[in-house]
Amino acid sequence: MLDWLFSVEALGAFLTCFATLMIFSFLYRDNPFYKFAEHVFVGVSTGYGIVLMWFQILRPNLLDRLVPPVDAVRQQLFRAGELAPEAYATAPISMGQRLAHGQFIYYVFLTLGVLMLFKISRKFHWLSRWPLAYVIGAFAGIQIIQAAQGALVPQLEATMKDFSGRETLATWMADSCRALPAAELPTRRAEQAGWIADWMKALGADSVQALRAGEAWQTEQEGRLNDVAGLSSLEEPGADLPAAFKRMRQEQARVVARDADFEALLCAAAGGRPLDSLRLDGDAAAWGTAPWQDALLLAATTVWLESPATRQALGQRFAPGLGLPTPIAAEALAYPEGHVSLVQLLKAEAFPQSAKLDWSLPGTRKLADSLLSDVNARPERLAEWKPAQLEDLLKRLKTAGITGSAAALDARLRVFETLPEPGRTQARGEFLAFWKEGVTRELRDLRQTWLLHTIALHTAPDPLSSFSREELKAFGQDPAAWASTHGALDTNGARPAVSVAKVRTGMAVEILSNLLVLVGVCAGIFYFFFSKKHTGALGVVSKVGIAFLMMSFGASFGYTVMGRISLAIGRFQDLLAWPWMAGTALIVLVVALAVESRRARQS
Amino acid sequence: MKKEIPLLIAFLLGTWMILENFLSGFSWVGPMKESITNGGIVIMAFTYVLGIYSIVSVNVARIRRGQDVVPKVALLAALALMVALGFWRGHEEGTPFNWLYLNLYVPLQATMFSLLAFYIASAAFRAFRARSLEATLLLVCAILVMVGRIPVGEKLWSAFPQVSDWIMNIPNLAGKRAIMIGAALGAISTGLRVILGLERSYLGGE
Amino acid sequence: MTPVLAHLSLGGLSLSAGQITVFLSVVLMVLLLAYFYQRIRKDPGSLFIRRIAGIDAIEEAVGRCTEMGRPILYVPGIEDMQDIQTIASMLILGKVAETAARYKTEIFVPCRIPFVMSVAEEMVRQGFYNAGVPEDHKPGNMSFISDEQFAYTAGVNGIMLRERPAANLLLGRFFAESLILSETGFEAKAIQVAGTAEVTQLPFFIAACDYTLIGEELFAASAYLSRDPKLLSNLKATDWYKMICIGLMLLGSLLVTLDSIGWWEGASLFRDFFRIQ
Amino acid sequence: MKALLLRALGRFLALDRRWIFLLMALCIVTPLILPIGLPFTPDPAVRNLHRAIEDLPEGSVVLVSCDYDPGSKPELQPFTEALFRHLFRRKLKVVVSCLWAGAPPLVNQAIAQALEAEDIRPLGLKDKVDYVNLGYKDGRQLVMLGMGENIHSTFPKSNDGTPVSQIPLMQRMRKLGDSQLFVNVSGGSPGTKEWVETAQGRFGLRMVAACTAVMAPDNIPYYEAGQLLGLAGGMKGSADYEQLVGLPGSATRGMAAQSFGHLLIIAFIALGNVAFFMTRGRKR
Repeated sequence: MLDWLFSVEALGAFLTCFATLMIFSFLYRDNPFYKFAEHVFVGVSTGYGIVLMWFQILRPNLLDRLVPPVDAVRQQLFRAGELAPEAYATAPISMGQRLAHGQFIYYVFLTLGVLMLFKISRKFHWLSRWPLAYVIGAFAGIQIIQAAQGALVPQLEATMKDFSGRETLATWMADSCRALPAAELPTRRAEQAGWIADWMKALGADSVQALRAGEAWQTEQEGRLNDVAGLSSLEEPGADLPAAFKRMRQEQARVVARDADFEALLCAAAGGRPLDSLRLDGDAAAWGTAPWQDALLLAATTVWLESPATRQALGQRFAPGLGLPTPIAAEALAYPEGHVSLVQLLKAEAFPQSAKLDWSLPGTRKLADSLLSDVNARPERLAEWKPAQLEDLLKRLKTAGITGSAAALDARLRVFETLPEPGRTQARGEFLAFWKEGVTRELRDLRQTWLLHTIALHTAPDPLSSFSREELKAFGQDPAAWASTHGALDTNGARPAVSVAKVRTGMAVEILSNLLVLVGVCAGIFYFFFSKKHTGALGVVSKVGIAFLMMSFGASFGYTVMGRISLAIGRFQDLLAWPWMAGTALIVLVVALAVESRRARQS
Repeated sequence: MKKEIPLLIAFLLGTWMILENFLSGFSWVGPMKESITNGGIVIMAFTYVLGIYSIVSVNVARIRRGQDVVPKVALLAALALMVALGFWRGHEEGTPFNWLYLNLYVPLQATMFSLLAFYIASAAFRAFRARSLEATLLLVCAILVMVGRIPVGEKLWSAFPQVSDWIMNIPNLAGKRAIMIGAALGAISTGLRVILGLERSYLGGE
Repeated sequence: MTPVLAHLSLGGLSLSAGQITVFLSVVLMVLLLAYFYQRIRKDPGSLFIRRIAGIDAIEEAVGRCTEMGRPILYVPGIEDMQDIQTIASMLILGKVAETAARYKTEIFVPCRIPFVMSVAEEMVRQGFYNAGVPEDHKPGNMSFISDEQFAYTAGVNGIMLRERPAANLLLGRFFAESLILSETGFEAKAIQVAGTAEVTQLPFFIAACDYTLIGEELFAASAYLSRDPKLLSNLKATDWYKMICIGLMLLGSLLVTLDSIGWWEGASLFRDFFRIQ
Repeated sequence: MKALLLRALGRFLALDRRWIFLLMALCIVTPLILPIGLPFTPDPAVRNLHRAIEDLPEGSVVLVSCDYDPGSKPELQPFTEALFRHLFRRKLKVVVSCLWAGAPPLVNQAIAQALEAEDIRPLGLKDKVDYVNLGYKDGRQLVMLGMGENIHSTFPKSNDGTPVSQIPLMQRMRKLGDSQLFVNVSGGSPGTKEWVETAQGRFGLRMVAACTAVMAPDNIPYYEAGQLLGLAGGMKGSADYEQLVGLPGSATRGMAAQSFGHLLIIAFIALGNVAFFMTRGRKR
């Protein structure tokens, strides 16, 4: 304790506390301690700035360019072929050589910098205008582009909204599907599929949008069903797993049946076009971006591609992403189910050892998941796997972090059944733990709300089973509190619009919001009109404009308060980190203040 | 000459900095831009010499006159100490310079900043009055946003966060966008005025 | 709704649709400035500029300082010269200094950035020169305080309390110090005019200052104060530009909607011309 | 009676502001000493930020520009700490640069802390191979432009003085556009606004940002316009992110104090207005 008290660390802690309190003392009243701290602050900060200015700006940006460091000169000489590789580390570099390698233009900048100092001179201070003009001119140019490119044009674009509501439909729909409680799925499925189809058709959303919305919908539902089954089966360590898996299989059968509907739905949504009629050439430019690649990968793995040309193009497209040679990828797609053939390829002797799947790509993860589901659906295929290949696959899955899907879990567990006994139980246990961890992670993830929902719904009548309770705790939620609020969530709009009428309302809100933003922006701009009197119609519009401006100032104010209070919290957290130190500093300061004010009163 | 050359410099550099954005396809544009920007950095660094000159002369004059001697001496001493430590032992982690930074500069700055929480409380009580419809709108929005951003708000009414999000996403967005567009236009025209030499007062008199 | 971006290629020159628009947006401003500059030079009477209360208040404030025989405090924000708001503030400072010089009123400009201090000094020098009293210019009144934000704020507060300026002009880009400065000025009973395009600080200025210039008004102020028709033509030009912007937003929304409901396929391509990427 | 009330209100309005300060201090300190857990739901914009990182393939290079200083430490340091933990855990390569002089020590502190965490230590991450701190560079937008062209010449040396040419990680990172994600932790200017306007569009960056609460409303238009893929504002944003990453830290702990602080300010606004209008009404 004593050692610590006289350590540098303790001194630092005391200094921190004392400096903090000296500044805070200003809140009581202006006093010499505050004044002292304030002046020390100005000195320290200016000194700090000067030191950094030298080390971070003048030295690297000026000195090192005029007189390059030895290493840099060696590199240049080496590149020019004037330095042999073996002499690289030892060759002497003279000052003359270094100067010769300096960049001439920096002498100009040095001169301009020095000219700036003529400011102090009475006679030659006009010379300082040259560097002044340099900086102001250059920055005015940069600022013009910045204003046009960073603010004006993008903000104009962002205000050009679609007022039919169709453009936002796809994302909006996927979002609302996400919030549907799993228990209602079986009964609501038909209804939901119905309105998706209706709206997609009626609004002519194109195939890619349909695909994206559909994908979100599909995975959400699927994952939810599977996870529900998986969760309840894992409640007790000694649970009857085969029975649990049977239940899961039943759920999956439903999902598969729905998938068939869904594909038909997508085709319908695409206006009867088969999916492979996507304009491949036209879209090629856009494929470089991740969402596109993903969407196409998904298309390839979930939908049968009829045209050979499309398969070829797609194969070429995502071969690099998958780390596969192009012909193999194209070949894989030639089969009705691309992912199944990929499994075959992985197993084939012909598959090059060097070719590796990049399991971390989102699309590939999805691929791996479906691959496992496939194995799951046809257990007999497991026999085709060699133990080494299985292990490799498992390792890859582990690194890819494929979690959450009970189908995958099932498959993994089945895979373990094929292992010889000594390692089987352990590996199985390991994987269960791994999967639990995965679910925990996902709980913290985007889908936490509905997962929490699911847990609560499916563990009734006992509101929260031991497993879900653990999960909730891991997420930092109080299980009891959560159980009481999830009901509230249900009645407060977390539930999606499931009728066409409700969708209509949702769309109307969306359109109205867009309209409000457009009106607000235009009115706000009108407020800034200078060459017209603000009377009549313009007066009204500019009044509306100022109302919008004021509301945004209010929002800013709210956030500013939040920020300032955070800072005060931070200071008190620091003080409370060393309560004794802070206490001592406080007492010292209070006594000193009292003494000071007494002396001030006496004099 | 005293004004024409600077005006020419500003015109050429300003025009170039606009045009270079659209010429990035040419390989020589990048290095040239880099040199120009580095030059700007170097020139601005030099003005710090003027700054130090200003700060030292002002404070020394005060000390001579006997005003606030203790704090002013402390200021200059702290400045000298930081500079000496920085050049003597460097500024990396573990150096005395860094230690002073962490244990003196950091808490002083953070505390100065946090005084604002208290000022806001007093301003909230004293200055924020719903004098007009506009001011009322400002206050109502501010309160809704404040309530919506805290856990207690979520507890009081679960829709508070949504209300606050709505304010942020609709009226706030529209207001901000209007200001952004207006300010961007102002910035472009002001910048052009400087580059084209319509505004030349920054070059000083005579 | 596949994005088919227009593209311009010419030798080494390669521009996306958005970049072309950015280029055109600057060209448009140049053209508008030039057109109104010409027109107003020929016919100065064709120009009307509405009264902007906040900017008028700046002149009133200077007048009040003269009456009371107390100095003006001009705070140019805490940003470096790179920021256009600082440039705008400097231009206003030139006009304010000119008026102040005419009335023989002292003006203090504390700066956070040495470079800004240098420019401020030139601006004030020019102002005094224009007013015909270059000998009254005191370079020492433009001072560097500290480049640390709150050290600077503390220094400016000191000036407000010690020198007792009758008017505080806070024009430029401000951050957290806005409230401290305007509160202190309020306590010191100075008339305060603030102006910034920094939206987060506007509520504090609005609450604690007598007048506040919002956003673009800050940029308009120097032209407005100059009363120079050639500079005022700028405001006319930006007003027209604003009309064009509003028109573009409405047109864009219309075209996107038409495309979306299938009346005019491909119309939303228009919007792609405003996409930078 | 009326006169009495009026006088009381008048005196209330002239309340010594030190009482207000004291109340504020109590509102903040009490929940810190007696912690109260208040559950909250992460903001969608923060979730999108989290998602943007989660979706990156392993081994991607993430450029983090830490542009803040101790002044906004309580708001942003929890974010930075959680961010490094998250990035390292996801096995991403991290390059850090700073446009604020005060940032490098804070960054080093956060990196060191992340490396010591029990889930990170076994990964055996190496400086300059898995992460590198390039340190501070003055010049603001000019630095951004420079980095867009060539990081190696803008940052010739890393924070500890190693020439960039000798840093293995930097061989994959020659210009801004080489990063798969750009994270800006911003405490003011230059910060998110400047990065978006100067660099995001021009160099085609996938960008997310964490900023102080004060800046959040300014940055929302960028988020809405898709220029930012995710946005975490203020201590609440940091707390949300801590939740999503599963590392409740000082931001999460501060949320109760934040709640009471807000409520107090709201109360002050309300009381101030009520008293003001009552006294004004009577005077007429």
